[in-house]
Amino acid sequence: MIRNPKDLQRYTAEERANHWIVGICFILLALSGLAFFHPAFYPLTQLFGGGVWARILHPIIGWLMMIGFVVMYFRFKALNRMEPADREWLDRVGEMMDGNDHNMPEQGKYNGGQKAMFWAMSVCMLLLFVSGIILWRAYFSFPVDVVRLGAVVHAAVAAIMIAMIFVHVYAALWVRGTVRAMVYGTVTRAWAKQHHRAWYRQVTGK
Amino acid sequence: MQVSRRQFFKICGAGMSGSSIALMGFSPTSALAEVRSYKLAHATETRNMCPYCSVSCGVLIYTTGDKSKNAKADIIHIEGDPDNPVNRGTLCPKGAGLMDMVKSPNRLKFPEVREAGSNEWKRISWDDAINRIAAHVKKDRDANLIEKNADGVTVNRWNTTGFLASSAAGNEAGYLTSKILRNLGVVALDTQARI
Amino acid sequence: MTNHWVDLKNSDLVIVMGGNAAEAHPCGFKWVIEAKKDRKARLIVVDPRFTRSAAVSDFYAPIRAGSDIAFLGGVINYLLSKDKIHHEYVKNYTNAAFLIDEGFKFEDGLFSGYNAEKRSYGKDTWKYQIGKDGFAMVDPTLESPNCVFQLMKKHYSRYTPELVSKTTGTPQDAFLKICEMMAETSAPDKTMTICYALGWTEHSVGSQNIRTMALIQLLLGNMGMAGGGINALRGHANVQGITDMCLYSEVLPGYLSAPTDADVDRKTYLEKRTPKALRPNQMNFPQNFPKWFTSLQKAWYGAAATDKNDYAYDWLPKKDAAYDVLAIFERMHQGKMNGFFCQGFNPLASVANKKKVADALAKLKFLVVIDPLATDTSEFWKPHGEFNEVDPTKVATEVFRLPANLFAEETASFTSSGRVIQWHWKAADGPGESKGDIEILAALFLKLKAMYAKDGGKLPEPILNLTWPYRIPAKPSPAELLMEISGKALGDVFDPKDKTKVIVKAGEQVAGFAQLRDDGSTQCGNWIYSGCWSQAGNLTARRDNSDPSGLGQTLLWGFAWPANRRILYNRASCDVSGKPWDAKRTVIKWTGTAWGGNDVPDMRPDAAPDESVMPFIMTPEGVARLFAPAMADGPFPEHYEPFETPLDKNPFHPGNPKAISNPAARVFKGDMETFGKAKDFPYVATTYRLVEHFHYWTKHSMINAVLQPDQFVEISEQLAQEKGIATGDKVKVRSNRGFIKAVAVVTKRIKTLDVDGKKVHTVGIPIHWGFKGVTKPGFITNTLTPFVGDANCQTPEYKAFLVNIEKI
Amino acid sequence: MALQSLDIARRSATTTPAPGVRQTTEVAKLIDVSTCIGCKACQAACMEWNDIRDEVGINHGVYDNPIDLTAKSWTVMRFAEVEEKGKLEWLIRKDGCMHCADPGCLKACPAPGAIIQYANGIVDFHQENCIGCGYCITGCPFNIPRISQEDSKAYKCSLCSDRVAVGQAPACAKVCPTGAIQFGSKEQMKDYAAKRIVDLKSRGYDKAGLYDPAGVGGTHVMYVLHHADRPELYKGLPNDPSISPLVSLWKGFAKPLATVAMAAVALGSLFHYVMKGPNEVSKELEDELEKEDAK
Repeated sequence: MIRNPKDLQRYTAEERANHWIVGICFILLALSGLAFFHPAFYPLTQLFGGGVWARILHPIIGWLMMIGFVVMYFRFKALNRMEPADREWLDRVGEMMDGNDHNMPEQGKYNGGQKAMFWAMSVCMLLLFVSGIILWRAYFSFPVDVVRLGAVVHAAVAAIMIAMIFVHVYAALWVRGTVRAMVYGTVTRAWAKQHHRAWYRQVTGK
Repeated sequence: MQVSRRQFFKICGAGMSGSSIALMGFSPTSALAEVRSYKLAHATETRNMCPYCSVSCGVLIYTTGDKSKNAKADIIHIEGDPDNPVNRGTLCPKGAGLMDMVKSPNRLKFPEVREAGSNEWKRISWDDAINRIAAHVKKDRDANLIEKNADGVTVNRWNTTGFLASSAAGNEAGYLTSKILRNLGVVALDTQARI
Repeated sequence: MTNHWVDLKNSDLVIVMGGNAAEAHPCGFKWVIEAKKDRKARLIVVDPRFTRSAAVSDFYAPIRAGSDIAFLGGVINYLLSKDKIHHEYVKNYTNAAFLIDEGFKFEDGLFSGYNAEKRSYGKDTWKYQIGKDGFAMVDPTLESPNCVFQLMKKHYSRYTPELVSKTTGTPQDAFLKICEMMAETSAPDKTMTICYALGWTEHSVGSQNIRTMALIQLLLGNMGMAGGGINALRGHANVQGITDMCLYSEVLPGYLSAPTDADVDRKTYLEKRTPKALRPNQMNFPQNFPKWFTSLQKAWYGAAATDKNDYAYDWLPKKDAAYDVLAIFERMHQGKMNGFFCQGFNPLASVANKKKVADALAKLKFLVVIDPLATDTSEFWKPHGEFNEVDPTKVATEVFRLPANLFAEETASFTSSGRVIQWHWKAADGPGESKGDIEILAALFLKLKAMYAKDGGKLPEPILNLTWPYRIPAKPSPAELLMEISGKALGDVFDPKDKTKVIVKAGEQVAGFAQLRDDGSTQCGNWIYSGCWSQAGNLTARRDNSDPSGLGQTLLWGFAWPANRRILYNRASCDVSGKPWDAKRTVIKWTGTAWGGNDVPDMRPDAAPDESVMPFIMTPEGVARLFAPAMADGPFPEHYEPFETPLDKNPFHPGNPKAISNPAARVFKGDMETFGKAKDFPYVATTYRLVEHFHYWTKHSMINAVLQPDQFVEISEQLAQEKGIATGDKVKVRSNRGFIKAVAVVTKRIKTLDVDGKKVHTVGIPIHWGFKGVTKPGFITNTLTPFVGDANCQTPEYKAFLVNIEKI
Repeated sequence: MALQSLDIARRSATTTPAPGVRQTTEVAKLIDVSTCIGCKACQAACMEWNDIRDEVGINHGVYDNPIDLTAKSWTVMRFAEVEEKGKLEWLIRKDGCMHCADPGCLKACPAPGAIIQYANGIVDFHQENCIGCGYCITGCPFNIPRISQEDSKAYKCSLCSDRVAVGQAPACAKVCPTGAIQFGSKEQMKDYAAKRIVDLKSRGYDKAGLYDPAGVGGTHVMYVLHHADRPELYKGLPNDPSISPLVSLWKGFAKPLATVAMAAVALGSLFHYVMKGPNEVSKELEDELEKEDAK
């Protein structure tokens, strides 16, 4: 069902499914990971059937997320190439945050912030994956010093990642009309024209 | 108020965890710590001795049950006897592993025979075993016991059947073995003590 | 042990040689550690390998396996030439002053009287000069060239440090350092103890290895002292008790030498065994032999033994030849035996030359194995891959396997190496249908008795008349048997000094061997155990571990034979006047009226010092023998090479091929050919136990299998390099009798020795594996060992033979 | 009332303090390496008492067996042949949990109550609470805990807490034939060690000393070493062990810091929204587009 035939298609069904697989995995991983990270969060393991299940499931979900993310990475890699306009956008991100986006440079499908987020997440994902493997005692055995480093990296990167995801989610909520892009796949023309004018012009030809 | 770095982090930690709990409505499950219960609490203790080397360490054997009629005594643990003046409760790795000797999968449980030329054991009853062995013994003794030597001296020896005696049997079994064998006329008799 | 386990803590210097106490007797070895901790004692280890004992020693020296007499003879030479001996002790308590027959000689490696044909000595010249008074002649100045002291000095003067080092491979400085440390204990208040075991006995010169050390201990005055003595660390839990019960052909219970064809009647038999004192006033304790023997006969035949029938003397079998385990297997191998019983004994694994043993067993009509475990011997006929290659269809032996009980399933007494008899109680039933040894033997005997009663047969009398006073005939109780062993009065026993005074009433248990009689009024199954179950009850079950002397004597714990004495020859711990050599470690002392103190005196209690009753009461001369004619291979120990030696000569007698190896050791026909030569088998092998295992038992115990799972051999880094072997490699070790395969442990703890100008490598071979067990299956180590024994007691030479080794 | 039969000092992944009013004696096991003969009686007694049987392995060309600690071998002997200046020493060390006063395992453990430190100093694993993550291994400066292949739980020496709780010595200490393992109050053990060190110095071991590393707050399993200056000679006994700085970082201030940071981002977003309002598409644009459509 299309709400308004004139709305613009921003994400295909595959892209949306892909995103949500990664997203759900991430939420589960964050919940179970936090449980191991700080005793205050340990009761979160109950969501998974207890501590042992949380420990068993966490790396398996991690694999799923990693696979999902790799696909997503190749889907969106090209669109996230940094350009001079993006840098300018990033320089002026303060104005944006302030709610004043009138003077922001014209943006393509993704703005500088989104692109930066994309690359930061890619790096974090890679680090989480590698350090996660190191920590996965059920199947791997690494020298204890490597494991210790892995533990710190995994925890630190996970914390950064969780913070970034907060920002990512908040940004989607804050910028009204965004969430539907990942839900229905479409955005309004006005939304596109306001936030991603270059992309708007490209898809509408105007 | 002076706050050291360590204290600062503690405060941060406590503050954060407190706030997180409040935020999320969770509280840690209380963990009950209990040591493994003492397995000998009601076991029966029997004073015995290690059967290996001749330091002859005292051991305490712990069995299940309280010697009541229907409770079968089963050895669950063996450790050194602290009263024994020689070992004072200590044991070597052999003594410390005694339970696995008593419970070895290679313990014999019933009499068996391997017939001439056969490639297998056959279970037999104690009666069959004793009867067959006694028949062998009597036949050989009656055939080969030497009553007098070439000089006509009474010697009464039987040297075609031999016996190697255990050095792990008790004095009583050893004495009885000696008493029986000498009086059957056995001279081909030796013990582990030799080697 | 002349002393006992706990007494090791009273020592100032502990020698571990010819044994590895830490490995084989860790709990006894604790008392060595205590001596180190509390007395500042030092520990010396001399061994071909740097052992677990060496790991906690103060000084270690390597030695070539089979050269101990050379080493110890060198020590004797050091002590005598540097005059580091305990003069008073040597003069009074040994036969140093005794004059020896003028004809006694030692020339070119052989003592006088050697018969090469028979490989034995005639001992006509190995004797004391006897004076007109019938006593042995002595020279208290020790200066006569024919006194034992001078003969000994001359004999060992050849054992120079240079020759010792050349023969043993022990560096000279290490040897001299040990001499110096030992010599310090010649001070009257210093003691040295020796812990030895099968590292000395399992040689063709085994008995003489021990005697050499005994000579040193006598020269240093360490016998009878707390913290001194000669301590054989024995093998099995009750090997001492079974030895005491004399389950071997040479002797009857209590070491009463067994009758032979020459002992035509009881009178002849007793006369030969009842010696006369060789010096005035001596106790000459063996003069009581008839009392012990008669009491044994009464125990066995009861009313059927009377003075009319020589107490049934004829019923005892007379021995015509050697029947030690090697001789038995030799006879079996020759097809001269039909039946064989193995009671808790695994000869296939534990007797030398496995192939010969297996071939011998295959010639039997029947074999009965009585054991708690499925032993290798019981399956000698069964193929177990390369570990036991055999065709069962070709083995006609009928094999019975009877399940016996283990210690935990029996009430019994065991005698420790320290001669302490201790009672233990049954904890649980054995598995399945298993039975105790007593019950099994009783069942067999009662069956035979019934058959002889019904059908008759050859010589039924001893079977039908054997006393069997047990309440449940099929199950004689351990208590009944120990009471029989300890002895009781059959009629009233009177005080020899006052014939009207009854000291034991008829039917009562005797208090000790002093109450035994040769008139049939007492019975005693084993005189040395006499008193262990007196009227006071079962003394072996006593559990009062109080130790008022602090010496660890614990006289109220169990019962030590003889007479509850804990340190043998303890009279020698005092000077002639009865004052202890070291008052801080008083074992006994003369109190003015009697001997007393912290042990049961090894002396007539009222023998005042001025009566000159000497401490070694079991010899007719009352003193210890530096010169011992009873030995088969020489009154003084002499170094001979093992039968398989890496050398082509005896460095002590390079010119005499007859004196390379022990000239008096027995070698069976055909066995000489099975000895390997150094050119084919260049490496010295020695076999031994590991702490994690007990012989061939614990390979059946899971815990022990985990601790030491897999067969290995040990070699030096040098040999490993020469043969291209890395640690963990699989190797094949061959002797002239067979091979084994094992993992190589390459270690710094075995060193290549420099012997007589040659590099000699040692291959260490632990013994514990076989084809039955829960450990990884392995080869039987005794596949490799030679079938030759010690000249005196025929203990096989497991500790020094030749092998070759290669990587596979 | 908790079920504990020993008083608890600390438990893993628990931020509130354990009941700490009762004062019990601090216990310790002292391993006098200079009197150890490496007989493995301690290994046997450990297996027997704790009802664990490891695999029957193979010989690796050394005396060590099992070759390493496992979930079923809580203690192993480690043999080192050291030859210096022509003198050979066979240094044999019983390896196993050191029961640190500041246990890295407990610090790293995420499962509440899986690791308990009792007031007497014993650090014990409670497998029913263990989730099998292996963080204890990561946290341990001595490389001791092992995860079982069978149940994925971590195991190690419990210092026979069940025996100590009823007043007995641990199985290994009781069994030790040469008395190389002693057990008592920590104070007694230090006194005993001092005597042993005097004896060793008199035998030429000038560097003899006690191994009770301060880096982990001291341990409740201590060693008397003849070469206390070089613990690494004893098959790699750590010279100056402490909880790895990485582990301290990870389970130390990273924990609150990261939690604060994450919370800050979350709260920051909330306040941003509240203060700045949503970022909506401007009305002008919408109107503009509507006009276009109307054309």
